[in-house]
Amino acid sequence: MLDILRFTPSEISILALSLKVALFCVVLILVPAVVVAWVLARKSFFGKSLLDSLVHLPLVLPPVVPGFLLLLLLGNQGLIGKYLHNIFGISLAFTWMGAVVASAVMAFPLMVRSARLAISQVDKGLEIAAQSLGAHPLKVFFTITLPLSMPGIITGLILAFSRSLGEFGATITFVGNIENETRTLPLAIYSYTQIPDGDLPALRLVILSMALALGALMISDRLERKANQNIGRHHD
Amino acid sequence: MLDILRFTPSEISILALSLKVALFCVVLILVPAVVVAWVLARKSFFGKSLLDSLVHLPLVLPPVVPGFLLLLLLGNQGLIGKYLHNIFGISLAFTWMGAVVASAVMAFPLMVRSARLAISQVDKGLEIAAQSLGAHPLKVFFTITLPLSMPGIITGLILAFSRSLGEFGATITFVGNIENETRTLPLAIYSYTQIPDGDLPALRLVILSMALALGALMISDRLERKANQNIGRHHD
Amino acid sequence: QDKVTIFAAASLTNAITDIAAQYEKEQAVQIQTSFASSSTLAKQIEKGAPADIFISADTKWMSYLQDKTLLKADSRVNLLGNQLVLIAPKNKAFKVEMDKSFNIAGAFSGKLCTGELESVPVGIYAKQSLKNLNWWDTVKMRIVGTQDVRAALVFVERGECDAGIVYATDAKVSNKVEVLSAFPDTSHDLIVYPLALVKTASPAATGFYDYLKSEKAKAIFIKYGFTINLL
Amino acid sequence: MIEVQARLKRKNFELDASVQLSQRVTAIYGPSGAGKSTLLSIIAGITQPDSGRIVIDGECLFDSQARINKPIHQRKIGLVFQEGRLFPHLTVEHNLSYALNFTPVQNQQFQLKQIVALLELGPLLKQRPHQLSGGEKQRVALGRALLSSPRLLMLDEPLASLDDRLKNQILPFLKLVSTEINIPMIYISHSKKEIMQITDNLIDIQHGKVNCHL
Amino acid sequence: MIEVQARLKRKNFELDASVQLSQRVTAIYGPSGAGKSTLLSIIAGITQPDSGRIVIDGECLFDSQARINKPIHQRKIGLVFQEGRLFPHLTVEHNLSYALNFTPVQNQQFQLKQIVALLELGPLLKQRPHQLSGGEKQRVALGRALLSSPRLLMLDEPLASLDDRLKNQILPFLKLVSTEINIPMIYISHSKKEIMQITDNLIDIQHGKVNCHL
Ligand SMILES: Nc1ncnc2c1ncn2[C@@H]1O[C@H](COP(=O)(O)OP(=O)(O)OP(=O)(O)O)[C@@H](O)[C@H]1O
Ligand SMILES: Nc1ncnc2c1ncn2[C@@H]1O[C@H](COP(=O)(O)OP(=O)(O)OP(=O)(O)O)[C@@H](O)[C@H]1O
Ligand code: MOO
Ligand SMILES: [Mg+2]
Ligand SMILES: [Mg+2]
Repeated sequence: MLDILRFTPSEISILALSLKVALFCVVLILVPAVVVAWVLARKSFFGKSLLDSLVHLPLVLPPVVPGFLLLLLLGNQGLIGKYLHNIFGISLAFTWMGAVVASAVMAFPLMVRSARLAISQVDKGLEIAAQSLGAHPLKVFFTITLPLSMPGIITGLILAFSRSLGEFGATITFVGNIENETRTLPLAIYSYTQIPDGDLPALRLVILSMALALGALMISDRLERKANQNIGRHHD
Repeated sequence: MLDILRFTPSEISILALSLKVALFCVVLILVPAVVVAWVLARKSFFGKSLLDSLVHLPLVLPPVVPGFLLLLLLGNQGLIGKYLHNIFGISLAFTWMGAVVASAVMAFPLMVRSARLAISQVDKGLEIAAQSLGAHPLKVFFTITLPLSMPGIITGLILAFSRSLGEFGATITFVGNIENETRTLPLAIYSYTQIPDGDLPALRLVILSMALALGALMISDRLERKANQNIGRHHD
Repeated sequence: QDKVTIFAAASLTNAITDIAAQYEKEQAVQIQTSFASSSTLAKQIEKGAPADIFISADTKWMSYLQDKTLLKADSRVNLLGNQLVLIAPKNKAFKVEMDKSFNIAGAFSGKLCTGELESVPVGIYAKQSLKNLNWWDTVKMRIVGTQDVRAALVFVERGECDAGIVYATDAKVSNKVEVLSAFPDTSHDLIVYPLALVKTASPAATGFYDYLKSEKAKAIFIKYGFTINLL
Repeated sequence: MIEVQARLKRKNFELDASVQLSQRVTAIYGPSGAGKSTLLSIIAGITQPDSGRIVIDGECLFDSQARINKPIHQRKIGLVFQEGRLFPHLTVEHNLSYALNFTPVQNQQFQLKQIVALLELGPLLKQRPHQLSGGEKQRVALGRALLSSPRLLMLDEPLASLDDRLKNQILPFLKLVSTEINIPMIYISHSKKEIMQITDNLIDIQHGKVNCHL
Repeated sequence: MIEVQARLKRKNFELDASVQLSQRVTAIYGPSGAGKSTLLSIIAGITQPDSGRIVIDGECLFDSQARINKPIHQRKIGLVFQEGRLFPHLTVEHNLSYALNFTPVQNQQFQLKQIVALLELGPLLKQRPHQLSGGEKQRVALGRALLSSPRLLMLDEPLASLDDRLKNQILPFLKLVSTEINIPMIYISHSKKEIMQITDNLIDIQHGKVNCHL
């Protein structure tokens, strides 16, 4: 029975690749997502709705579509990818970095929404108090707003991480299904679902995904609990 | 140029189907998601981590897997679906109601996380004050906790609605790709990607998806702004 | 009005849609279609999907159902055939010879796209051919697997891959790729699209099943590049 | 008759209280950080003491040995918190009438109108808490607690931000509440002068230590 | 020398202030809801008046006609808010030292140690705001504002929850701050007695109306 838990080196390397992609994904989107979240929570300007819906777009479309758009833009022959490739020698298409970008695009709206929610709940009275002490608005952001919205940012991170772990459509469309390079857990699982005897190996990978997610959840729960305590709120 | 915006009746009916599925989806998950969110935010009990990861699972796996599990459970021959079908005459497989269930499963974690975040940020001092006035904990939940976490619930709703609009993998696996029944916008877009010259019709549907999402976003932004004002917080 | 539901591999989307429309004009029957990958469809039928007719993109998934006796006895036929072709982006065509001595690795730069090699039918055929031609070892590191054959075609159309292996039907309809050569039919298993009636098929389904094998349907299949010689 | 025995240990602070109150109105007096609010919140059921026993009018609300611990909402103790704790999403009117929704009419000891007039809240009824001045907030909190028709009213510095005119207007009313309408009252204040106006029953709490039978 | 002219209209309230303060310490006095906190927040730059002009020591902070509106953090006005507004995620120590991070050492008018000793905050340094009593919070808020080395200190009922001993200890210090260290001060309180201890310069505000040159 427990044999199913003895994982092969190839399964472990798929796991490692998924983990790498998901971690780079959250690192990549963290700062931009928080900035966009802050802008959406606190500023009003012309074109805000547009920015808002642009951010949400990847969520609304079947993942193949963002994947295809990424190919058009960032493929080696793509509008932008051409220059990345020719000038900087960076190639996203068919590389794990491309997989990072694909899942980053899909996870971005989740991260933004959570952070935005948390930022909009921060008591402005505290920000004003900090300003009255002479803190520059940027200083206020880093010392007051950001720490107080930490629970929401952690929520965003875990959603983004999970989404990245599960990202399939955009990834396979943008970077294909290449062993040891772009074949993350979902792609490997999908491949197994396409063959008649693939149920068991697929199940093994599903278990690996769950374990990874469980680990991430446990870490994020601990962080969130701590963040809530830090701002004087308690879980129980 | 604007010809692209003159939509055919068949496109409109796909749109209507998608809207119907997404609306039923959010209605279906609203109450259970808020309950689960409350439990996760406020209670500690044995098995909480398990519940937590179970909720997140659909996010972490390639959508085909939850879709397949739904087929196993709720298909007409499925473990539960058998009884639904034989006793209540309800058939989820290959019906639009099944599409609702598929996207509900995928959207559930997003809704739960947002609501949970908001609930955990509600000032317990206010709940205690309400109790001291004689309010039963349930009363407190409905009159204090729930209204004060409304911004997060609205965020959850828009995430869930968007996710439902974009749901592809679980839907096609569970209920297939049947015109006028389960062929929602993402499935129709997929179908067009499978045929030569499908780019233009696919683009038209992408535009429809975007329009739908934009509409939903605008409504939710208005609701959220109002909710924030109601609890004494302002957007700008 | 009778309703007939057909589950067909996604690569047949156009052809089946056209044939269904034509049939509906002739008969008072409503044809309902569902297009997805063959594996998805087969598993759905296994779990009681209300399908009357199934067309798979490969023999495996049809056999999968047949082994479970979910098909109407003797209704399975090899409806269509296809060819495996090597393609390149329009302006990047290169010369190939379908020969073991040909240096395929040196003939193009960049990646070679086809369906995922272990699971997607076109990828499985491609791997067989590459092995048969002794090309496998030199190009295997450069192969990009995709979700389905259309995705492989897109990669080549966009110039992201300098070569691709797809079905002739796909290559035919794209004006952004050039067919360099067809793989010999002997280099891979026969490409067949089996058709069958599902065990629980309604009586009305037989009419459309027969129609799919008729000359009228044949014309449409041919129009989209399928071969019928296997019938 | 209120009987409280409680012990609680915090990092920098230790509470050891044993009080027995038989007077209508009792004032608790003591320096900042002495444990006044803590004692209140133990009686109300918000903070659970490490050990102790709380009995009001013969009804046991808490007993660490008998493992009795009535939940807050069943204790029927009206609280005016030091920090107000108005419901931010409700107007002043709805804050005031919050408890009326679930208090049977025959148990209602005050009418909304009566309280609004007394506390001069008329013009503010449609405002939300964040639109109130400090003193206005305190008045609303006081009115809200009164309208919950409690069997015991506990006030944590309820008049701290009120000017003399309002103080002089509300204090006699609070006295009235305690005598006429028969609601016993525990009153916290650091102002001896304020306290003297309302009662002579003073309990002094110092560094968490209090032992007093009145 | 502080010059404030401001008009502001709210639904139930209208402010029309014209004050000129040349004294070190000025007290603002008035009933609940009179507009004391509002006036303060206008001077601090938190609330923008409909029209008006604010000049401190010759520097124009706000002028509706000249469209001048200095942001809060450049006004260098220390505030003690009526509701405390301590940073909930920081310990008492970090709340106190918040401004020290970005105040050049030569501009720092107080040392942390000095303030901690004066306000008796030593044992609380590691605690977080939600673990403080009401009076403790007010002391921390006061210390935090002092440590920001402001050119003007504005206090909104800073001693409301403090007992007499602490009051009598802090009031002279506040006086000292204003005379020795040369920080002018605006002091809000509804307690005339409290105010008289610190200054004779009283400004009375009633229903938002104030017109006073001291
Ligand atoms: N949640 C808490 N955790 C730890 N210590 C606390 C907590 N709440 C209060 N304290 C500490 O307990 C002591 C008593 O606090 P309490 O609020 O009862 O004082 P108080 O008498 O009401 O003072 P004040 O008049 O200033 O409001 C204080 O030293 C305070 O720092
Ligand atoms: N954000 C707001 N929106 C609308 N009205 C407000 C707002 N803040 C205060 N008010 C009203 O403005 C008036 C003046 O309020 P302010 O806070 O200046 O009074 P105050 O003199 O400080 O009173 P107190 O001594 O009770 O704190 C009050 O009537 C109050 O209801
Ligand atoms: O069934 Mo497919 O679309 O040829 O992989
Ligand atoms: Mg207290
Ligand atoms: Mg005030």
